Amino acid sequence: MKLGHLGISAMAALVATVTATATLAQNKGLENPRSTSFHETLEGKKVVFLPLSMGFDLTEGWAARMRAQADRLNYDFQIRDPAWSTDAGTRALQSLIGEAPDLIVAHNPDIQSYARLLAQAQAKGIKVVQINLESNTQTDSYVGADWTEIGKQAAEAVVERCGEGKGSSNKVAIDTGVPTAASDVFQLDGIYKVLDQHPEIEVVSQQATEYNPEKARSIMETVLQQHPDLCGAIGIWDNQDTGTASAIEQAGKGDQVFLVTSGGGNRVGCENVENGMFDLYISYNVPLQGDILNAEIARLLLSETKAGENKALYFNPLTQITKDNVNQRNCWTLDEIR
Amino acid sequence: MAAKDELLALRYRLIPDRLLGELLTKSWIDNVIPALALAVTVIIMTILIPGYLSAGNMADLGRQVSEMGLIALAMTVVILSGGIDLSVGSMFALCVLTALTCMNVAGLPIGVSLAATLAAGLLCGLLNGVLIGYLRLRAFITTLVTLVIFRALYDIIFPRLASAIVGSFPTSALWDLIGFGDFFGVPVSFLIFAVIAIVLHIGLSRLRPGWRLRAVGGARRSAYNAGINVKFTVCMAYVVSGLLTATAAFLFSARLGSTGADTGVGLEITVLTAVVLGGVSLGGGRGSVGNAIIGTVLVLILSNSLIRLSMPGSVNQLILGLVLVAAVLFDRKWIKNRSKILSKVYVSPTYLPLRDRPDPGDDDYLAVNDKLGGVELIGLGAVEGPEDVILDRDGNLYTGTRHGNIVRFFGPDFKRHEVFARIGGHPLGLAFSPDGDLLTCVGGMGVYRVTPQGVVEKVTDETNRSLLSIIDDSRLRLPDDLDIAPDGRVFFSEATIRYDMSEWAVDALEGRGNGRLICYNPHTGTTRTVLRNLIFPNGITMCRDGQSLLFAETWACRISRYWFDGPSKGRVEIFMDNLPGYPDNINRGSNGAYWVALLGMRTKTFDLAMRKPAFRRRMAKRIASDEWMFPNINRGCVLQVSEAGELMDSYWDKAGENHPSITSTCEHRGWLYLGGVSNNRIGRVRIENSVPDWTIHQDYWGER
Amino acid sequence: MSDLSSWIVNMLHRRDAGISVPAMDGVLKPNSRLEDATCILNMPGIDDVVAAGSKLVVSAGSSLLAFPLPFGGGDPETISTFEGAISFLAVLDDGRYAVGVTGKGVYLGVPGSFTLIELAPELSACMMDATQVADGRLAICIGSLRNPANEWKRDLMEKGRSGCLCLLDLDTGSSDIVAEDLAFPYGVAARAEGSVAVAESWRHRIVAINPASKKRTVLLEDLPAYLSRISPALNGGYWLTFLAPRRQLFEFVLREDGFRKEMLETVDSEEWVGPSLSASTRYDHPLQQGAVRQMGILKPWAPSSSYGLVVRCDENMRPVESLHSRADGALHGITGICETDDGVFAVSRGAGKLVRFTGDSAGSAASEVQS
Amino acid sequence: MSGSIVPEKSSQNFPAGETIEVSTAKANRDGAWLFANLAKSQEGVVLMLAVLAFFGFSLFLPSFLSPGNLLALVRSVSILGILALGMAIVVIGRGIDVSMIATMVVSVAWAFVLTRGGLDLELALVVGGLFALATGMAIGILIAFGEVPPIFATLAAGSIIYGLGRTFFFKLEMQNIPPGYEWFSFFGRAQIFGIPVTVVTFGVLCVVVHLILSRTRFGWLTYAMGNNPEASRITGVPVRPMIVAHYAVSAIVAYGAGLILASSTSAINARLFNSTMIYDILLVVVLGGIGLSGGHGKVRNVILGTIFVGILLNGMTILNIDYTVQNLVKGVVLLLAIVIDSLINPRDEQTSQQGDL
Repeated sequence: MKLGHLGISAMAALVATVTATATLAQNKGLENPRSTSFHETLEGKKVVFLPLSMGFDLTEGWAARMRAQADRLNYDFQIRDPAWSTDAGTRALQSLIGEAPDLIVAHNPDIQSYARLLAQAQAKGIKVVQINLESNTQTDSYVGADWTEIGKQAAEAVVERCGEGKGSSNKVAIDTGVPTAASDVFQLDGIYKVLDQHPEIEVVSQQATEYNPEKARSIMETVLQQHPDLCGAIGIWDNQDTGTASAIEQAGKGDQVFLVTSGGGNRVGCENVENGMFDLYISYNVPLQGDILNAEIARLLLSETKAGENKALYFNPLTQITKDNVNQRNCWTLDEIR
Repeated sequence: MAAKDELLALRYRLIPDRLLGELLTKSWIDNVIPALALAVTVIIMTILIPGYLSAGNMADLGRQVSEMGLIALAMTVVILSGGIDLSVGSMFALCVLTALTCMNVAGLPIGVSLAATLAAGLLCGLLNGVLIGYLRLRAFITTLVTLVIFRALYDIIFPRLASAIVGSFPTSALWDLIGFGDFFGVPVSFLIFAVIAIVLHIGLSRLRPGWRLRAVGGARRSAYNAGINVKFTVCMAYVVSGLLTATAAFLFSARLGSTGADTGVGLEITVLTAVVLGGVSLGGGRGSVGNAIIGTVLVLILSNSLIRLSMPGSVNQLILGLVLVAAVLFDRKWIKNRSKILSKVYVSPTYLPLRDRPDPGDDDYLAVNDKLGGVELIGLGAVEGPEDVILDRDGNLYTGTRHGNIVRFFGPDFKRHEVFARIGGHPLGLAFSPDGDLLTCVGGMGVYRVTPQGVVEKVTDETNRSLLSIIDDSRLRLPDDLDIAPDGRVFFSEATIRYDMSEWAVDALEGRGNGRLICYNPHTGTTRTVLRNLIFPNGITMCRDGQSLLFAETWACRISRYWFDGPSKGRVEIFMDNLPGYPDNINRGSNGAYWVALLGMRTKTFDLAMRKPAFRRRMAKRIASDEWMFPNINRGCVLQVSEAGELMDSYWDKAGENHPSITSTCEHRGWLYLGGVSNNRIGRVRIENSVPDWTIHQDYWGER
Repeated sequence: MSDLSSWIVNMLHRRDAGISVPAMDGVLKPNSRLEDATCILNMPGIDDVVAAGSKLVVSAGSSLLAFPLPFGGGDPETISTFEGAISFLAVLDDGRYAVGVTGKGVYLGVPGSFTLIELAPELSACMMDATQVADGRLAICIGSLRNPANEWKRDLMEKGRSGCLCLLDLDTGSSDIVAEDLAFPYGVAARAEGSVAVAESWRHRIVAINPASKKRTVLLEDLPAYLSRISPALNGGYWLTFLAPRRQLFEFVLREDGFRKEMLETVDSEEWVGPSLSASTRYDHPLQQGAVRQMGILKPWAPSSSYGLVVRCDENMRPVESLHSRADGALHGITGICETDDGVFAVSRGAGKLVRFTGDSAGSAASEVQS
Repeated sequence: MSGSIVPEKSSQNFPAGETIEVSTAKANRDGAWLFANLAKSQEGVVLMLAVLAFFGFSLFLPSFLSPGNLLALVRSVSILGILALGMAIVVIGRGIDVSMIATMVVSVAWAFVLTRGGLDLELALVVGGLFALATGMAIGILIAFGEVPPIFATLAAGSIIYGLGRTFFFKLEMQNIPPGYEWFSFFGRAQIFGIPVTVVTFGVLCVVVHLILSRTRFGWLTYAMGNNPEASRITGVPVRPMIVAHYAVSAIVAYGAGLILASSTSAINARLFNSTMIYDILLVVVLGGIGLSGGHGKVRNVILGTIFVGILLNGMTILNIDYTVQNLVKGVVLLLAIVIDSLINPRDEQTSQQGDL
């Protein structure tokens, strides 16, 4: 017995030594200097996100993604929340310029308000990425939807439905958000680019809802009473268009009125597609935007170029969601992307 | 025991309890709390946020303050008029729109644009003004409606111009200067704001319109009855508000060169918060430019810093809400209770040890007698409160009454009397100048001169203000007695700087050196305080050496001698100490003696109380003033004192019936005339061993 | 804010902030009836008065004086004198007098023949009043076991609680104490159901004490002045007399232990802050601000240290009428009272006067007096 | 045919129907007398305007007088009306509650969040209700015992409540009805005898509030407080508890309105708080003739105001006027109403109260 024990332990020792020597002899690969420098340069950088406001799917989604990367590459990521107030936003931006972080991710309330300040920021050497809503000044990078494209798609869909001889009529209503916001300015352009080729389509109402569903609701209610035979409606944003939709539902015209809206592809939006409140939902896929945003952030932080030296932009792909293709894959919830 | 008293004395010498009460009497105390709040916030933020006080940051703050501050001023003006203006936000938006349309769209010169913007503000303000001022609509609901209307206008016009506005940049150097420029780091917009603020402050606090505004806000009805044109004033308040808002809008547009759909939304609430936080109280009348600015800065700093600390916007809202509640709560309670607290803490007694009272029994001079028992009464019921009495060369008797007159009784029998002069305040000390003018200390007024023809003229009513006194001690509150030096200088005592004539007795409870000795120099016309911190300095009389004077410190029960001239100029030494009562006026008498009137007698219990300040403070706080323990001033006594300060004789009124309190004496041709501040009579008694034809006049100024 | 300030006040002072004295109002609304009462005898030291059959007997100093009843005016005759100050005077059912003499005890008998029942010195030092109870024994109020009767002011200032009620068996001379820790019981009167009403002066109240069960019940409290004696009224009620008024200042000093102790040690009792029997004529007696003579007059509502008050209560000790002599009056320090068919007689010890007046409810006799 | 429908429908739906009808009847009989009578109060003025507008529209707008449209009319404003009822109670008691919207959105949104968190909707709704009640009482206490002027107390309370909700209760402002509770949204869109539930609720609530104000001690005391707080306090009205009660009631009403709103739009959006809705409520109340100085005003005033606003909006809608322009008109009309009021019975310097805004 004892002997056996000895034997076993001896053998084990032998094996151990053999393997040890073997590993010593093995090739241990090369250190990748770029990886280390990548991590080193990013470490300790400061990125600040200035949204329209926190508390709705888009901003929360982007923030989640950006924070994730910040934690991964441990650079500092902060949020300044002006809570829908352009004034507070400008104040925040102004103090940011004083603070001079490495990079600002700006979400413009309209194409003008931040324009000058963003220019100032870049002049001070702060790199600026604009997300989804651009401003007059083009900055180091813009990531987000191509509103003109969304406009076109939406318009085409509506024309498809309410064009010559189709639908209850040719009447179409447009609910804009904030007239000076990029989403409106460019999307309207896109919409009309299409509609102009279809003179039969009659835009019976085009009113600003300030992203406010209640306002959207009452407007749509009004419109529906003015034009009971309304055929199509284009909304600028799913959050506000829940109001539009419910107005249509209440009027019992769910089937008659074809409602197109666009949004970040949040689960809530998808639910509304499922229960038939939205007929077409053009999603600019917030998680995707978030990832691209992250890539841009990393790129800019790494690049040697001065702020505002060369300006990039990327329009992310859009997905059209309808009752048929609505599913988990192209819808997301905050918890998933955290 | 002794050690304990030492400690007590020390504690009351070192800790100035009285300051608290004196602070509360100041009107500016209202602004102190918001200011403190501001300071605290700044400190906290500087700790929390690195580089918070950086020049750049301050410049930004300056820009923002200048915009919001102007609107806060607008709100303040309206609130001062007793109204409220909820429409500032929408007004602001409209004005911004005007400015931008002029600059960006129409491309007008900046001057024209400014004019247009102001015009827009003026119109909006005028609408409010006419509705509320002239049609007398309710401010709240009216401005609420105009808020909706202006906002609707904005919503209608804005989308039509939006793209045009954002489409183009105006090219105007001045425009950019206003927007971004600065002088030595101070933003231009802030300079503009500062100028406006200062002008407004002067207008509100120093000029008639401002006073009218406050009057209307404070008590509309009274203002109306006082003949102020209420309608016009109120209307103007709103017009001004409109103009200020327009100015703010102009600065705003210059800074951002753009406007959003939400411009000015909820601004009225932010501004209201700021203003109330600053200490402008609703219901009108109370508030200042300073308040508005403090509030604005506070709110801005708070909200900015919260964003800066990357708090969610909701937390921001939460905290601002809480702050507003706290502010209003405090404002209410403060207004309600300030006077209560004041009345509780103002009286602040201090430690005043007195040696054991000499017992009249063992001093035959002091022994209680009834020499005043048979006092002849003059003008019984005809005079009230003859504090001092004096006779002129012709033997006519003069005295002051609490009705504010100087009454003259015609000698030798003093049956007839007339009102010699009407002063207006209660004349206390009296003295004749060599040329026959009658000088008098008037309670609450100052020192006045009455010519033999009865013409009243002011001698002086103020002295140099001392630096470290919270109370404004440049005014004379309670001048008590005076005397005239050979060279014509007038030395007079002010009994206390903390209490008025009506409540002079409360000073007894304090027993602190609240009084002072003041000198008026007719040659230079200046008045200067010569001795401070005297314990109720009362009577004054010139010594015969022409270089010194005697003054009595009532609650300290002592008489001191002060040299105002000669070799030992400035020296003060005790002349008589530990008197049996409370000395009032001192006057010269025949045979080189002095008469000292004791307005009341010391009691062992009160002496004990004087050694127990805490006891007295509690007494003052807890029981009605009528019930306060008090020296026995129902019993008067007169002492005759030699040049060297020894006691020569004493005159008592045993029963205290005939002549209760004695505050002054005057010897004249063998008679001693007695005055008493709480009497309705003048007393007169024969003096044994006096010089029959002695009068003060010859004693002072020699024979004519 | 108010809460804050009150909190501060509480922090600064251990006790509650407000000091109040019951206002003289309602039935006790001040008047000048006592002041206007007709003075029938002027004698310093006069202390108590009782009606004994056909005599109105008055005690002053060490002697008893008597007027014949019905009252015809004139001067009283001295009927007997004792070696020591008379502390109380009571008439028994069998017509005998019970006379308390300070330091001795109780003398029993009729003028001319008195027999002494000795009492322990601590008891006899401060006898205040006595009355005969149902079982024939004599209920005697001992104001204080610590201070003699003439030191009542000290007892008050020491917050004296050492008084007691003792029952004296007139036959055996044995005495037993039925109630202790009384705050200076000054007056006593028999009640219908066998208990006695005792005026607990320093506690400004009247308690009913049942000699048998020793049970105490408060009959009347929160009086605005310090009680002295009680005597039955003809129509079943009681007459209460009052020694001196309560004042905020006195109550305050009573709370201020430090000050009070030092005052007791270092100051002569005449100069103390506190109640007194008569307006002091001394120049060194402290004043209260409201008592300063203005324009030669002392306001009747001035906070004086002495006051004259007589109150009549019904059989349930509810006050029904009151007579006053206010601050500007002289008839202060009432210590004795008795109602007879021809008027009510009250003793003002402060003024040394015996006065006669008629109560509201006095019968036909009263009207005769008026005429 | 349509003519016959008007009175019947209106009398069925809202008590004010009679008032309108009767007064119009009078109008036909003796216009001058009626004018003299009505012109005494702002209420009368508004009433006349309403009647004028009503007849004007029914004459010139063919589609106006259709039952469907009239329903839509009332329906579009009934939420407003419900909130206005709550506000009215507070205003009559000489207060004002601008925190209603905040209470409404936060309590309802929280209920939804709780449900999404796994709680039963029923239970969650109870919790929401309790929260609303708590906030109401807190505000009441602040005003009653803290003596803070109502406008500021509620102003601040509004942002506090909203801040609380956004910070602690829910992240997203937009809260859909949790899936699996269709009955809830159904309830919002349902109809009783062809009348939308919202309208019915409004009607019922009107009756209830009317009874409370006119038949109960609570109601009488409320008027007393509004008329003269000092006097009522002295005469023993429990002013402070009453104030607390008022704000509690308004909070609960706000919560109810929120539920109906949510169920009809199948979602609640917290951003309503930033909208001008609260002003609209005040407009309805004041327009109806309930003075902000308190002490007078009845349910019929609220109904009047609501209906008038409804008529205006609806008419303008049919006239194809922009939403923004409608706001303008709304404002101008209200302004006219109060101007006319002040012209008819002007305030005198001697009688106007100090510091009442």
